[in-house]
Amino acid sequence: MDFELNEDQRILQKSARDFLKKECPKDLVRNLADTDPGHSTELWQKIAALGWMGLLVPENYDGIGWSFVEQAVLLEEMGYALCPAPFISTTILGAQTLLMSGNEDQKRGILPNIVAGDLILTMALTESDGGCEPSALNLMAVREGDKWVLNGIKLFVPDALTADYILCVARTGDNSSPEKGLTIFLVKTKTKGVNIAPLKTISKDKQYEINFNNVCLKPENIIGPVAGAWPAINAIINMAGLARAAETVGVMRAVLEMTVAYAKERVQFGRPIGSFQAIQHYLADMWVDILGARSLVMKAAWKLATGRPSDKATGMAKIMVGKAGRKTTTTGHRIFGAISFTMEHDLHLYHRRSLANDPTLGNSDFHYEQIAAGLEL
Amino acid sequence: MDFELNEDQRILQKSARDFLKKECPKDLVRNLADTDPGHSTELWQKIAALGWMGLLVPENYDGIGWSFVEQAVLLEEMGYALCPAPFISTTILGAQTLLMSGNEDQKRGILPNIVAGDLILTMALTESDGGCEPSALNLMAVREGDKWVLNGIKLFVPDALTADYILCVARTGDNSSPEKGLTIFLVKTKTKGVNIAPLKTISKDKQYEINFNNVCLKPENIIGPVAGAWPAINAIINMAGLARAAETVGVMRAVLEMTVAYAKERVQFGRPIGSFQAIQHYLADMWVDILGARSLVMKAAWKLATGRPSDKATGMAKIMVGKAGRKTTTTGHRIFGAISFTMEHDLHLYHRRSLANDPTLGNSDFHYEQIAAGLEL
Amino acid sequence: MNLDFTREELDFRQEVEEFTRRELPPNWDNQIVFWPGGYGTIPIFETEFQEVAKEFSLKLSGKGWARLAWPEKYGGEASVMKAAIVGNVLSYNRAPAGGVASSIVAPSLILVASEELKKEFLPKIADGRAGFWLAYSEPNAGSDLAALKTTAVEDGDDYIINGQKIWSSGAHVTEYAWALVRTDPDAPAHKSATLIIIPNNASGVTIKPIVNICDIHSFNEVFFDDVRVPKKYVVGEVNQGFYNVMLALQFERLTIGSGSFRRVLDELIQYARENVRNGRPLSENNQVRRALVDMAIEIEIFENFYWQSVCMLEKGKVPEIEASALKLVFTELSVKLANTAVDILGPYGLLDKDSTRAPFGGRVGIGYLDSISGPIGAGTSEIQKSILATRGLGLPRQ
Amino acid sequence: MNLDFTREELDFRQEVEEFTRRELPPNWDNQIVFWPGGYGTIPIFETEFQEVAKEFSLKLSGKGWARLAWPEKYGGEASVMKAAIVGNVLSYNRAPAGGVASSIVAPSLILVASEELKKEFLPKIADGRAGFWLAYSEPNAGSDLAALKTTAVEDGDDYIINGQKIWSSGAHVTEYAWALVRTDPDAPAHKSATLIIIPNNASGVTIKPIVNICDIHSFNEVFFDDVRVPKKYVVGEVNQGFYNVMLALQFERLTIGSGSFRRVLDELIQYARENVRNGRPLSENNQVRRALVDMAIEIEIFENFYWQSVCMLEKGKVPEIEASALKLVFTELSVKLANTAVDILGPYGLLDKDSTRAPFGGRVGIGYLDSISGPIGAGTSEIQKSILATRGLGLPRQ
Repeated sequence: MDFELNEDQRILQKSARDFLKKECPKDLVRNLADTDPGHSTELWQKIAALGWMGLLVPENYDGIGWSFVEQAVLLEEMGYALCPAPFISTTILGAQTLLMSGNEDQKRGILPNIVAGDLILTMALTESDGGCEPSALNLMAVREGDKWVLNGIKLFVPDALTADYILCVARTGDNSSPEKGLTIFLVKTKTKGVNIAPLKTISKDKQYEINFNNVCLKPENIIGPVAGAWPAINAIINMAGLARAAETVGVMRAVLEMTVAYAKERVQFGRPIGSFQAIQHYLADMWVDILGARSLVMKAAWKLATGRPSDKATGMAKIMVGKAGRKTTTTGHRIFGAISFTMEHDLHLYHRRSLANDPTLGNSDFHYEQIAAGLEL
Repeated sequence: MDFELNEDQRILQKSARDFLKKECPKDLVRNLADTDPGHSTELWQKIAALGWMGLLVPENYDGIGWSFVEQAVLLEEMGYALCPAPFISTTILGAQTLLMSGNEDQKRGILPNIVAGDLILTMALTESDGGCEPSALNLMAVREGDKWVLNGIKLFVPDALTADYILCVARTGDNSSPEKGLTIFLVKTKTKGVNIAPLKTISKDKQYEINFNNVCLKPENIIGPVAGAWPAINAIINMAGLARAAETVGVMRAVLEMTVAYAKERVQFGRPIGSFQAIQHYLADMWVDILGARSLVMKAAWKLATGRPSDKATGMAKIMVGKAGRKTTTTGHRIFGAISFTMEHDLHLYHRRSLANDPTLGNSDFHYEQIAAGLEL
Repeated sequence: MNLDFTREELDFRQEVEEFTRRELPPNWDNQIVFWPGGYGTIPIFETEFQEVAKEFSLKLSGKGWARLAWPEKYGGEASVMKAAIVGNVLSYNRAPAGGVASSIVAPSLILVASEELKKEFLPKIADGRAGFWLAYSEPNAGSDLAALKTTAVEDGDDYIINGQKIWSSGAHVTEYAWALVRTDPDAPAHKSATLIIIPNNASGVTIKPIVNICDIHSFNEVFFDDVRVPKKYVVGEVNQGFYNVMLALQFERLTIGSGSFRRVLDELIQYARENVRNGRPLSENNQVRRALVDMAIEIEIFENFYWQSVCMLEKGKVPEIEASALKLVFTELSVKLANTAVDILGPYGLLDKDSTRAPFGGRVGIGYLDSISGPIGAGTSEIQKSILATRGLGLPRQ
Repeated sequence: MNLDFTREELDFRQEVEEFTRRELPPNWDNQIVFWPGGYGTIPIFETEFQEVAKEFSLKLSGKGWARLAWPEKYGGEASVMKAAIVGNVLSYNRAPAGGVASSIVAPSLILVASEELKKEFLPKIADGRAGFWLAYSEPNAGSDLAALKTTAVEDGDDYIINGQKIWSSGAHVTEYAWALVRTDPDAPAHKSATLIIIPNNASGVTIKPIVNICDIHSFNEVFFDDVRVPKKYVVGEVNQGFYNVMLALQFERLTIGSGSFRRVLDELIQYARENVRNGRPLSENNQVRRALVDMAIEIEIFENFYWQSVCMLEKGKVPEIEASALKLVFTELSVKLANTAVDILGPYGLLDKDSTRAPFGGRVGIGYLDSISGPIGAGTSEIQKSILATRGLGLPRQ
């Protein structure tokens, strides 16, 4: 048993940290947050050059073929830097879905381009219900001759405006149970009938509403089995949820660091506020939360990496980190006081991110039920 | 609008406080806790002499005819003193049920004796399920000729061994819904077939298991409508739950007082521990909880007193005070440290009581649902 | 004990409710965001709502409802209860009203100021011509007001004021600063602070906007460079500023939007009934039900504290400790309510006010951001707990 | 990174599991109460279980499992991991084992004591003949160990010891005190404390029982009146006692019943599946489901922290900060688990161990009482947080 990162992982961590410190300063984060689509092609290309997009992609599709452990290490650093890139959308929602369900042609056609930084992908899952349980997924794809026609609205699609392809989850029949009848379609963003509109969020991440209006697709646009996509979708929700959690651990670490530094400096009542017991205990709690959060994320990542059953572990990470992330950034604001309540200060950027990562890609009902099932409750 | 007690209420409060200080010292509390039935006839007679048993009983049955506001004032003092008497059992579970549902003969026959301190009553409600929702109440009373025959087991019956009469809730038919078909029987404890066994509790309150074995009762033993008792039972659960909450407020107040006194005295690291911010904030939180708890109790009591709809208010008091009581006594232990982890110290007596008052007479599911209904959820 | 309003009070409440619904601009609710207990989303501090606010405030004054709590001698009805009813109804409706002029400045003036000052300011406050902002906080004097550095030096009949204030809510939309300054640099702060009125338009006053994290300009930084203020603008006695500020705190605590908590609860309940998650109405989701009940209980407690303080003031008592408990409870409740709301809304809670899909016009997401301001503004939660522990429970100071 | 046990470790665990199930008295679980993270219900401290405990401990020793973590030189296998596996399995089964002799005293002796002391005590510890109790706390030295008053005065080849210890777990069922005493009354405590072994049967040692709130005699008050102890019983250097105690803490943190948390979770899950409330299985009650999932998550975190510390020690690293986090987490978890359990059991949670109706032999109700001892024993939660903040995060001391 060994909880420590190996040398390759530590090198990845260090290089990601150094790279992001240089290439992803807070100015860039702010600029992209305030624009639409909020994407820097330059940053994306640099990331691609580092091989990050191919980290989880096997070598035969030009990737590095590493595991979720390395992906989690990387994502913590991206969260720490608040890196504003469609990275989880592309590498998990996109590439992992293709790897899991795509046929060889589909994989060969797309994965190398993702690795090269030439294609951005996302998934259109959630609808008006706001959740991602099967019963909440009702956009219809109807077979007409040799075509499939999609009609309906998807919400909270991340990075849709930057994406080249959208993996759209649609219902194609078999209504025997909500889990049945779901199919994944690969939709080019530029396809006729695909209308994308921004859903402006206070988290300033890039989420969109997509209206599919008589979008015609061919059978080769189907990824995986017709009416049998739920197992893959479920796996993707878990992976992407874990990725968000990993990112949030980085957010939490950044907030702890900046808050500790401030508490050492800021003087009130003649002494640094960090010498007050109440502040010390807040910070100790934050730290213990971070250690706990990271331990859950890494364990789930390791289970995914080693092919062990992992739904319970990813759910635990998603739920705990979702709560702890919000608590940590909130406590950060409490310690910083009024100065952090200004747009000028950076703390709110982390506060927004920690909120955004919580209710999406498996809300707490979804993951609680999954864990409860895992506990045989 | 006036949140203050009136002069009569303040006199009651003061006299109860003085009386209990003198007549209910901790030695007595400890002695009764460690014995069975754990009842002091002497104390009970003194309480009766003060008129407490008749506080809620109208004057035409020899009572004082005061309201739930005064009852709550009194119960807070009884909780403060940890007064070990079958007071809630007799005055609420017993007398209030009779007042609400009994016929004139039944009232005249029993209420004056309760007021005089000559009769102790209780109610047998909960069964193996542990809850008090209608679906959990299944002990059967079967009509045989002009008799009713009870068979079954009741659990968590408070003060049964001291009681002269038990109001037993039984199912007499009409299975159209769980609420229907419930009837209240007045059972003399000495009746043949009534077997009472103690359920030893860590809270050291007096709870019993009663086995009704072919207990034969006459129609005049029925209190209120046959198969229509649920509304009365529901009202009694709420009143008794509120009474428990009122008692717990007193428990909390006592714990705050003793803990504040200790925090001023106990020196560690060269200063009173009450000067440490962590301790101060624990105590401030305790205090705010007590103020909040009392405000809910008094509001619910006032609603009952003035005949307003009160289920939502009593439920709020029961839920909040149940939690806050446990939190307060737990925090008390935290501040006192190891010294309070001994049998010799008094604090655990309060800790036990705050726990005992929480899950009985309407557990949180019961009251949450009741409040949710009140909120039109 | 009587926890209900009188018939007269209920009638008055209804009158205020009808007035408010009638006089608020149509669609007002969808134009503004306002989060209970937060300091960043108060509409009267926003430039774009000034016109509406002034107009509404004139109408309120016309009713005499801006000075209900003042003594009859100064045109009031000496009824804290009626003032609280007005505040409660207005805040339930998120009306652009309130402000410190009538709730803090006026009562303080009445208690400690010279007749001359009262004559000059009370009428202007009553009809909304004199708006005030609280000039207490400085960059290095937040929780620790004793670290105050802004100075007032005597010069003939005037004081010359130099220094910097911060977190100055509404300085950009009001006329006067209600300022705490140091009049004796050698004495400790609690014996050297003085309360003084500084006109915003005095020469040497510079007001710079601060945009808060809700993307709203409500705060300012204010610089005083050799600002000359006549001595007669001193409120109460010189070097008694700390005392006078503490005196005002009891009023300040009642200026909270007492009705706004219940409004959010009502809205969330309605939302839960009307919206579906995972195929079922949210109102049937046990987590949602419990969370809303928990909020209902906490709001009930808050309201009990609120009306209890009102009753104390009505009887001429000073709710000092109660005011601390009230501040602590309502700002922490603000955070819990915001967290509950985003939990219930799920991803919809992230939507900003410009989003057509946003429930409640984006109030919940922005409220989540704003809610952090409650426990850190106007005496942090930690300060309130220390006050409760030391002044209330008599624990030794650190 | 590899978070699994090796094949060899899994085999070893299975061997320990089989051993434990075989060697525990039949119906053991129903005879004892033991609450994870509490200090009041540890069976080895109870007089009535001494015979079983001694017998079990001899069998453990026979396997060599009492000294797995010791260096090979002293008969061990230098494997903290294997020792932790034994501890984990034993505590899952609530076995009467553990004790500070093998987990704290022996490693400390090995690190700092004279060869003479090692030779005298290690063999006796290994086969269970020498039991120890920790004599640190005094009536006025709880969290503040520096207030230590028990003195040791030189007298020829001996020390004469006078003073009083308290919260002495198991002093009545062991043979030796592992005592912190003051050897230099003029120096500050951290330069004047010495660690010394005091035989319980020495003349002048008086042990008085303290009954804890679980109605169990596990603690004692111990009085030393002119107790004569040979100087050779000093452990490590004179006046270095504080340092030596701190050194021992890293081991102490791993003596917790690491398996006992999961055991309770497993039992509660089974209970929820098999019992009905309000006409439905408890396992279908959303509150119960959520509460158990929350506990499962916290137990998972605790276990991560635990095995991470084990791995650090296995690599020869000192988990100082990690040990504080671990102590904080598992004792607070103890409280949460107890509260969750009583919430799930409802009124059944109140039943004492003598009640035939009590689920789990009354462990839950007694556990609720015991759980308060975790955060106040062996360095309070508040002390651990301060250690994390100052030694871990580098915040200034008060």
